[in-house]
Amino acid sequence: MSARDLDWKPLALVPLLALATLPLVGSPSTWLTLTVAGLAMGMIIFIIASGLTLVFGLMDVLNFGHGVFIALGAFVATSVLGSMGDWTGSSELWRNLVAVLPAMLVAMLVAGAVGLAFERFIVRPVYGQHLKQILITMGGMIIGEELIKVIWGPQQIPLPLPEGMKGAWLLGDAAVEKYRVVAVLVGLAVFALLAWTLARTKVGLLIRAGVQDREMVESLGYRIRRLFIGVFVAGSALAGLGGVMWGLYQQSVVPQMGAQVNILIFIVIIIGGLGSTGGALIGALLVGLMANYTGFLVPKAALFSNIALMVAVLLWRPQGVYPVANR
Amino acid sequence: MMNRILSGDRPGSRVLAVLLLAIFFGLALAPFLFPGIKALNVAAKVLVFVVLVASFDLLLGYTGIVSFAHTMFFGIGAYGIAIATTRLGPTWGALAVGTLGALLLSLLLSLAVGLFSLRVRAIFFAMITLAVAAAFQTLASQLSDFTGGEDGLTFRMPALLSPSFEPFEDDFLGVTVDGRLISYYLLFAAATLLVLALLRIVNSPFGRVLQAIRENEFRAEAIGYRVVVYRTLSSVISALFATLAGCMLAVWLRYNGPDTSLSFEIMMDVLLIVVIGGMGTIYGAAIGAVLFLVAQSYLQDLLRIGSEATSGLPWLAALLSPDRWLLWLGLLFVLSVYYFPTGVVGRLRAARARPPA
Amino acid sequence: MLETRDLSVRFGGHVAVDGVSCAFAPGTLTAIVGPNGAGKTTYFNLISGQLKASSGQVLLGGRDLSGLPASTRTRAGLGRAFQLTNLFPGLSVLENVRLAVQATHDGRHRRGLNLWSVWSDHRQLTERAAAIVDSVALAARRDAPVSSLPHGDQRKLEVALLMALEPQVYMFDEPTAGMSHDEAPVILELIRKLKADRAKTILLVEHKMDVVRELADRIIVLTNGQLVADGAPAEVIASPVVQQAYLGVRESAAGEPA
Amino acid sequence: MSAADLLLELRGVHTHIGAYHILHGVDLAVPRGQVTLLLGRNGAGKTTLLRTIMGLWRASQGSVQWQGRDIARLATPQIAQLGIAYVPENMGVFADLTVQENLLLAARGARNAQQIDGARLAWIFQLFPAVEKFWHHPAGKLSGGQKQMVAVARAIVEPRDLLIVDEPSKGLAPSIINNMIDAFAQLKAGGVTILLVEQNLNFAQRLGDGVAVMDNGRTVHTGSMAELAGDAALQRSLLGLTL
Amino acid sequence: QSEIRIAHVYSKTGPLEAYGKQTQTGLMMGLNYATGGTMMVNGKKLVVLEKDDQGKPDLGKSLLAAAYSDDKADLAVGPTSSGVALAMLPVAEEYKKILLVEPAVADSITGDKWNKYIFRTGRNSSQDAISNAVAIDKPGVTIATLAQDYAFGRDGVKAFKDALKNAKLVHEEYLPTNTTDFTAGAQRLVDKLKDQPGRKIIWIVWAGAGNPFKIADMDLKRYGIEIATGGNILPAMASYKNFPGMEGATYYYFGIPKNPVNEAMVAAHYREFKSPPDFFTAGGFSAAMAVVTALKKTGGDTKANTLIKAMEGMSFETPKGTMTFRKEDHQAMQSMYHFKIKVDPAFAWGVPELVREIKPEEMQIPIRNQR
Ligand SMILES: Nc1ncnc2c1ncn2[C@@H]1O[C@H](COP(=O)(O)OP(=O)(O)OP(=O)(O)O)[C@@H](O)[C@H]1O
Ligand SMILES: Nc1ncnc2c1ncn2[C@@H]1O[C@H](COP(=O)(O)OP(=O)(O)OP(=O)(O)O)[C@@H](O)[C@H]1O
Ligand SMILES: [Mg+2]
Ligand SMILES: [Mg+2]
Repeated sequence: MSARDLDWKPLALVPLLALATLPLVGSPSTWLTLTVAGLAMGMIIFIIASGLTLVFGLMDVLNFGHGVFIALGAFVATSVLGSMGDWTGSSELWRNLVAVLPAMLVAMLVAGAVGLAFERFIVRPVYGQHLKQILITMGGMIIGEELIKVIWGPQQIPLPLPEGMKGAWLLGDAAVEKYRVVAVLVGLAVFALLAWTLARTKVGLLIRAGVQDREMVESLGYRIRRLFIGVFVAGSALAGLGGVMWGLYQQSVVPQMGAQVNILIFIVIIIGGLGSTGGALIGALLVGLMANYTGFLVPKAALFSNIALMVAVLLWRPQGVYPVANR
Repeated sequence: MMNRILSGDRPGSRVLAVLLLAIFFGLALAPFLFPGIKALNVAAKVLVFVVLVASFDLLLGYTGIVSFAHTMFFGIGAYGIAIATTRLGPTWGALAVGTLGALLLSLLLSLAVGLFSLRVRAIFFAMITLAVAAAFQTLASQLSDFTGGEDGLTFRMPALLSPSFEPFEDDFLGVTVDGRLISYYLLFAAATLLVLALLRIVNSPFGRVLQAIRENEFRAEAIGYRVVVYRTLSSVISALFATLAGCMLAVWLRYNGPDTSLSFEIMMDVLLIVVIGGMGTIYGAAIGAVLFLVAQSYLQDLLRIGSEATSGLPWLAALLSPDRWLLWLGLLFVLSVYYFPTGVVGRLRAARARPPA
Repeated sequence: MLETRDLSVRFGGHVAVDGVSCAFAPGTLTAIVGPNGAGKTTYFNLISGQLKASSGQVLLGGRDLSGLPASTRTRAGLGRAFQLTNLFPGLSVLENVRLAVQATHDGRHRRGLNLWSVWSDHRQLTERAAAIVDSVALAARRDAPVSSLPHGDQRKLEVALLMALEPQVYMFDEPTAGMSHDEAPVILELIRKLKADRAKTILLVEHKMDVVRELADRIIVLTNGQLVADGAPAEVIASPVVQQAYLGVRESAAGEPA
Repeated sequence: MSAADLLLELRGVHTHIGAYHILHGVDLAVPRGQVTLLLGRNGAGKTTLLRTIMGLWRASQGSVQWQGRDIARLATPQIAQLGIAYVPENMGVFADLTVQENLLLAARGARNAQQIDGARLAWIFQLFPAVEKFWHHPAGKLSGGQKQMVAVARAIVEPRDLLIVDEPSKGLAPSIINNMIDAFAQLKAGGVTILLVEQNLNFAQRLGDGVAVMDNGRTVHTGSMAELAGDAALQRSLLGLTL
Repeated sequence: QSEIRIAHVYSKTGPLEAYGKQTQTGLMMGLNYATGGTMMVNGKKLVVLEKDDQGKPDLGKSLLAAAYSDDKADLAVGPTSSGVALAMLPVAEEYKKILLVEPAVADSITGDKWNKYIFRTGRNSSQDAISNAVAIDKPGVTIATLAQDYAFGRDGVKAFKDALKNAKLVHEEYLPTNTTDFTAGAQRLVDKLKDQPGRKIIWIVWAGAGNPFKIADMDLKRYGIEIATGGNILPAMASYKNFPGMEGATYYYFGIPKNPVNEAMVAAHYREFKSPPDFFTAGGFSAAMAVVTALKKTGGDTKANTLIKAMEGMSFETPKGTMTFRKEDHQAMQSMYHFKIKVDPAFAWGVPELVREIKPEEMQIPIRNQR
């Protein structure tokens, strides 16, 4: 998709949804709080789903074990941040960032490294076979979760937010949590990086081609296997980053946290259309907003808001909003 | 004669035939061969899962539809019995009402799901059913007035099937004849009939069309088969059988709750059993269910022995700890994909079919 | 009698088949020729229902088939083979053909909607299928899974499926493409036999002009989705449209790259 | 012919697919700068042979020599990087990708469409007008013949030493076949070696220098095209027809 | 028979693994303590059989049956989750053996699903809710509740509401159990509370995934809204550090009860694990104390009817002081603790400081079973 024929309709969906709910919510400050919180939540969801746009969207690997990298990232963060109490305890934001950035980096490194092994032993034998992917990655997920329990124990571990990121800024009557602003910035950075890489290099193209006909890509002289490994590792590392963000948001981590977000992130990718970073972003924002609006207007329905959203989008565009890969 | 009962679908391998016979007689004589409540519970669970998995095989192995909503129908069956007996008391009438009501609901739901499956592509459909199943589970725990919520429902069976029913003074071959034993044989009879019926269905002209659709839906339509009709029928039939499996479960457990019959975990178990056993074979369901459930039920006991034996090596002992049994289950998932890509049945049949080198 | 009236389909701005009206009488073999991308396969897709027409009608024996799904049209008597091989790869050759045979016969198995009888009991289906497999010279490969067949054999099976359907209208889309020179005659012989049965309508898309010349009773020419010529073979082949646009009787060859 | 003139040479190649033994010791010599034709009936093993050269099937025995170096154990990408372009029997067109993207992938040096060699592209457009016409369309939507054109275009979008093509003429209109013959002739003139499987003997006859005929997984005849073309008895015995 | 076999059915694995393990630790420590380290009562050895219900009701049910029947267990303790407990109740009745429920909390265990073989040392939801009500129920206080939208949450709120005498309850907010973003719910709570006079409290009862305390990040202070909640396990109380001064009532915190049993348990736990005992450790310990006290009373007789007679109305010492099995529904009556959170850098969690012990007599815990 080039700028030439940019498809603006899905882009309009987000503001449209927001505006449509304004009269329903009534109070503008409440609406603002909900909207900002929803958008920021969407960004967090986007970060945890971004790895899956690569792994599921582009590489066509139905990785049910993706969540385990999210959990792994979060647990690594507890260890890293736990050892930097001075920095997280300070209420100066820059000191907090000095603590959080290495935590993110280490989490990404560890998740990426484990991703490498995961690709080799779990995913490689089953490229192109969805059913087996489901089973074997579920197995990988279970193993990963259990290993996390062996290393960190089965109990919940607190992951307190650094002091400087606690609390909220006030916009008139509306409160905007500081952490959500941080999340928005991180999310935008991830988005920019992903979108740039996929648009500016042949990587995306090669992966899509490789999914359709691996032999042909190899016959053209590309080492598709290495590329697949690289992309899988990148996806896992992003999941690790997502885990840090999610863990900090929840302020505690449990080994099951990966499994808990699995369905959510699959929904985001499907709404977005396979392989599309922009679509995933829109999907995530819609999910985040929708959860808040329905949560405020009809809390009972909030449970099903994601599914309703997904079904509605699929009825409109059966392939998701911006399908890149045509599967 | 045998051929007719099996609908002409012979095991196709001597080892497989022996295995199947062993399973059949093992289950038929389980109360006598394997004394104890635990063993009987495992045997009963095998019976329920054979039906459940075989019904899923119809959908997955024969029609090629990946659906995660299969446990939904299983749950409907179990809840049908649970709710009916809770409301109407432990009577045969309640069992009938529960079963029929559940079948009806499954019919309607599977019709809807089946029709929807044609609108979206396969992976999307799989993911949608995943979400739908999750939503259904939440719904079941939300409607707590009806379903008992998270806590589920505990209920009683008609006198003949309740454990306190003991018609004879004396034991029979060392086994007390009680309602539990009668329930077991009711399950056994039901499982046998249902599996044979499924075998018949997959070996009918209809079953062959399903396979054709799995192989190439587009071409099946082009040679004159209305794919919508066949797919929907297949979804409905498999849902109905799953519902009956759910009823069997409820009769045996006299309890039902969202985790018991609706959880994603059960769905994964079912998937794994299909794959271990061999997709698109029906027989695989029996083999897989026995292998998996026995492994699952006794894994912790096995690990306990293992971890005690290795207590000198703390790391190994930690991994072999019975608390980490899921780790080994996960490994089973992985290894079964590695070593049984076509399942036990596929393996055995291939061994037979391979020309001498 | 098969007839299309003003049949058109557009993909976005591109009109792939553009108002084609044509009738095909039983007992004749009509060859459809035209450059690559002229719309021949698309025309077939519109007739057999793989594609929905943007406008126009398809009639068979006076019955309007427009809007009906492909399976219904097949049951109504339209049969086709595909240009790009399109089979049931995991099933054996015999089973492939049997499925097609089953799709046509009413008998006891009710076209596959019979859930309760045992498949292997329908012996006459198997016999019929085996005969068809023989007729396309695949008998030796009868139990091989289709995915292991060489390309040429898959093309033969493609034809076998069409034969098994026993339709009123046969549509062949380049049946011999990729078939070797001692195999192609088998298929051409089958088509010739069909022609002898005066009740059948046969449509043939073919790029090999010697085949067309030999088999066709009539040729129609499509270019850019439009019917541009229709008539007896010799006459059409000699026409300038065909000579230039299709056969490529050219003035100059393309230049070499720098 | 001296060994130095051989670009590719196969000796006693055996190939198994799963449990099946398909190639039973094939010998084949592909001289540099010539068009070598591979003929044979359906199921003779032609496609299997080409796939073995590309490393898509593994030779279980025998050697595949590229300019005297054994490449039988190399991975497919490495083999391709030696300077080989391959057009498979099923065309291998990426249906999801546009025609442009299909060609871009074959242009290993180019990072985007602008960097593809313009002159060469113009030449391709002239040979296969459909490639230009459907430049921005998903390749999967093209007609059978158009896909075949894309597949061949992809193989020649950058210069290669050896072009391996499996039945390029099937499904093509006569005028396009003429273009393709021209294209191959021009490539050959530019020093490119071509290994071609072809059923269309008219096509074969107009291009071929050397010929190898396969049957039942073996080469049963090798010689020059001219010799085969002039000997009707040989044709009948090998191919079951006369030219 | 020289052994007394006690089956402990609990979540050795599964989502409640961490809780279940605490119970097991407590149970073993308690048995040890109660028997003076001999593990013998009246010359009979106490044998504990561990059974892992994995948090699955159906599994718990069949394990209990197998324990009573195959393993000849004399009585059983457990399980961790209420759902499992409810499925297990009829099994005790069927086998006519005691099931001592610990720590499953659902009211209906000693309510309408109860049978005479069921005892419970753990607190029930009503005790939790009512003690919390007692702790924050003052005139002039306005309260809104935030709970999970399912039976557990709704029952808790109902019991809480019924126990309020002075405060005004203006809103009940129920959110789906899997809620992760609490903004919408918080916004509704704020809208309801912000214009109320006096002290304003959001009382939270929440168990499981999600962190409802995040609502504090929306700067509730500017409206003068406070948060209150019950106790929890130590890792979960880490987030209490954000709420110095928060009040509520808890079942147990190791620093609160002052009695020899608690001191012994804390000491033993530090000795063995270098850490204080937690919420559920105390429960397991209490269950052990109840079992041994009862067995001593019957002289080691494990017949169910004898035991029932001995246990009805029986008082026994626990880390929480004296508990008494109420005759009517076999629920152990026990103290709860009104606390106030203090932040102490020495601890990784917010430390609950005792405001006042709420004695069993102060709480009217309704009797809900039909005897
Ligand atoms: N689904 C589609 N979407 C868009 N364009 C299509 C689609 N199907 C076909 N076309 C276009 O319609 C034109 C006609 O294609 P068709 O396959 O009918 O050609 P054909 O005459 O059979 O050619 P060939 O001889 O190469 O098989 C082509 O240009 C093709 O690109
Ligand atoms: N995947 C496979 N599994 C088993 N056998 C195969 C497989 N692929 C090819 N074969 C067998 O190998 C033999 C040679 O096939 P190949 O495709 O090489 O023939 P070909 O000469 O290219 O024929 P055609 O002209 O029809 O393309 C055939 O007998 C075929 O059945
Ligand atoms: Mg065509
Ligand atoms: Mg070939």
